[in-house]
Amino acid sequence: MSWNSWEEFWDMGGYAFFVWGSYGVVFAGVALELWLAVRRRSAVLNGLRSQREDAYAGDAS
Amino acid sequence: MLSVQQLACERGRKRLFSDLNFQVRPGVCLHVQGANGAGKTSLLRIVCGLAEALQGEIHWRGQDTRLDPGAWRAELVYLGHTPGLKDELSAAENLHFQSQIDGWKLSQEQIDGALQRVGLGRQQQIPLRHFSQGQKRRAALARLIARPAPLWVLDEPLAALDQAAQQLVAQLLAGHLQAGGMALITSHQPLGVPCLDLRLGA
Amino acid sequence: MNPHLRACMALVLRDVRSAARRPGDVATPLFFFVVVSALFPLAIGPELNTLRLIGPGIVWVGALLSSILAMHRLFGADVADGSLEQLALSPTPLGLLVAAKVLAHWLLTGAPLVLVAPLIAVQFDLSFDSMMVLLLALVLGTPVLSLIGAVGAALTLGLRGAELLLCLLVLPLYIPVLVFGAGAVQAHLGGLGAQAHVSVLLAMLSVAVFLCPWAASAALRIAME
Amino acid sequence: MFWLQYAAPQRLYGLAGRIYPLAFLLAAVLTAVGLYLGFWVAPADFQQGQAYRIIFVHVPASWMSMVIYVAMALWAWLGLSFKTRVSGMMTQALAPTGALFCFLSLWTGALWGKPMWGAWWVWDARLTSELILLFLYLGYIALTRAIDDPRRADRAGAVVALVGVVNVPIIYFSVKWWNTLHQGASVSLTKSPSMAAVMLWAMLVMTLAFWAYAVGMAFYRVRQTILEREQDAAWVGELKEIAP
Repeated sequence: MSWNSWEEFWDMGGYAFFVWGSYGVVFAGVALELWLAVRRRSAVLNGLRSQREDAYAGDAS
Repeated sequence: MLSVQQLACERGRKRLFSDLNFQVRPGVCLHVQGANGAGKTSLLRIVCGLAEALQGEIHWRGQDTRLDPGAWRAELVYLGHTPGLKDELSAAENLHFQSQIDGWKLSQEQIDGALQRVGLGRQQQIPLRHFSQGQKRRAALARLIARPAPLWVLDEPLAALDQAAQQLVAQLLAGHLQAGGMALITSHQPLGVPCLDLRLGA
Repeated sequence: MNPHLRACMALVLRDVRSAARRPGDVATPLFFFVVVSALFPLAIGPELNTLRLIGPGIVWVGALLSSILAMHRLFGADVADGSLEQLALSPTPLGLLVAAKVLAHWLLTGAPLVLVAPLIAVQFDLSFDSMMVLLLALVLGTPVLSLIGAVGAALTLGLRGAELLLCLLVLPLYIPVLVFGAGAVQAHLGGLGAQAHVSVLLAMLSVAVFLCPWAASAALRIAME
Repeated sequence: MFWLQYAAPQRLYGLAGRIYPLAFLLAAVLTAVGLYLGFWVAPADFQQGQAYRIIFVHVPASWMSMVIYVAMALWAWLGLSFKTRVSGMMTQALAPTGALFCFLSLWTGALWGKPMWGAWWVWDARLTSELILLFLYLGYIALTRAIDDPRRADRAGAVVALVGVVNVPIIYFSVKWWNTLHQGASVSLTKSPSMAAVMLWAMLVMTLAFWAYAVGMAFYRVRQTILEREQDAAWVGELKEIAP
């Protein structure tokens, strides 16, 4: 174990800004990509659903 | 003989035609008809090799045209919606250039003769940008006279032509067919020669 | 003569001849090149020592930008009037015809640029022998720019915002030419000799001559469908 | 013959649906292990102090940005030579993740460079090549988005990916040459003299985690592309995902 306390861990030997700045942006980037992908999936599925309903409405008439 | 087998074509996500079969024998003109967007131009471009078919084969004299595309392209002459001529050059220069691109050698007399036949005998040295739309189409027709190719593939050859020029196309076509040539033509108007009909999207 | 070779020569002649009847098209990228290069001393200051240092780089960046500016016209006019379809239907392989078109395009844009470059070099107070190295590098490098640009021009044919897209696609690929082209003069100034840089440019040119027309013709067939 | 061609995207849709949850799970587990190794087990570097811990994301992101570009080029080559319909979709599904990793590599590189070199950005050969790689990704994405016809987008994109992959080594070589000529900084992040074995292990585990994430993301994304392109196909209408 290389840390004596949580403060020391968060401080990263004085490089907190650089280390957490890196990891923060990496996780933010990944989260953003995941969010965009999930949003696109629901948009595509909604589009297909409405297209299908239109098709059923067309059959009924 | 041109033989098209089980051709299918898709544009975007739309199926234009599928399982299309036809043959064109020497001396026969096939008149392709259909509504706008039925795939007439696509069919012509696929036959020439400008576009790829989704499915199917095109045979020329019993051989698949994709095996030797260069040799296949030497057998046909294609006129599309746009005449394929340079505005900066004169009709004679354009014709001369095209013959070289097509692998032919034309003499000055042949160029003269072809341009006279399409009624541009006196305007042959004028750059095409001074021409009207109809005159440009006439200049494009000169290729049909100057270059002997067994298959003509013409996309709306009668568009923008006056009565006299339309008759000229009919005469050229009749002569071509008489000599054992073949033609594949889209047109909304009657062509003025006996044709077989092919209707797309019916 | 071989009919393929004759077709290529006819194509070069046709493009040069039509451009000669529209001299404005040739002059615009050239004028752009001269104006852009003149902007840098104005932005940086007239200190000759600095200008001598940055001169080769600026001539090269100007050449890059002016080459890309002229690039979308390589196939644009031929698509509009339908002559590209006729080229694609020629019995001559499209790759050869594309190479001929690129040659004509270089004669109309690259070669004048090489001829004007000494004037710019004088503005940056380059010595006679570094100017000669610069010219040699430009003679070898600008055809590579035209060849790479042809692939981009074919890919972006007829698209919305094609010009900007072309820049985005092609400028990163220009970087090796820029590095060795501008580097040749700097190596010469630094006493290292420009021979290595010139050989690399020559190697790039010979690779590009074989690969680019082929890739551009594939891209053209895709774009025409 | 028809159904064979059409079955391929359908089969890929099902396969991708089974792979992506596993890949994401694997990515999460590996990230947890990697971060544990990197932050708790690995000691501080005696030269760079704690700042070196950035390499556990920086190096995997750089590697993956290159691996993904090569993977795209492979799919592109498959697509152009065998005309398979799914190749273009896979190429396009990979590109945004590759671009993201490229950007992350540059960002973390800058944050590592500031304390080490005293500058946010140095024109080091690796950083510069990475920047150019980002341009290549952006060019690919911009081109494929600008083309409406999916078939043309696939094939034009494939040409760009192949031209790019031929150029990446040339670009790297030329930038390296340029860099040595100008005697730029040549300090390397990964060449610390006493790289402890556990540091290497942490880096390796994080690389595998990024790899799994990229696989998961590509398969997740390709499913939507398949649905969009096949929306008129009968099998799409029968999916239980879109049941009302």
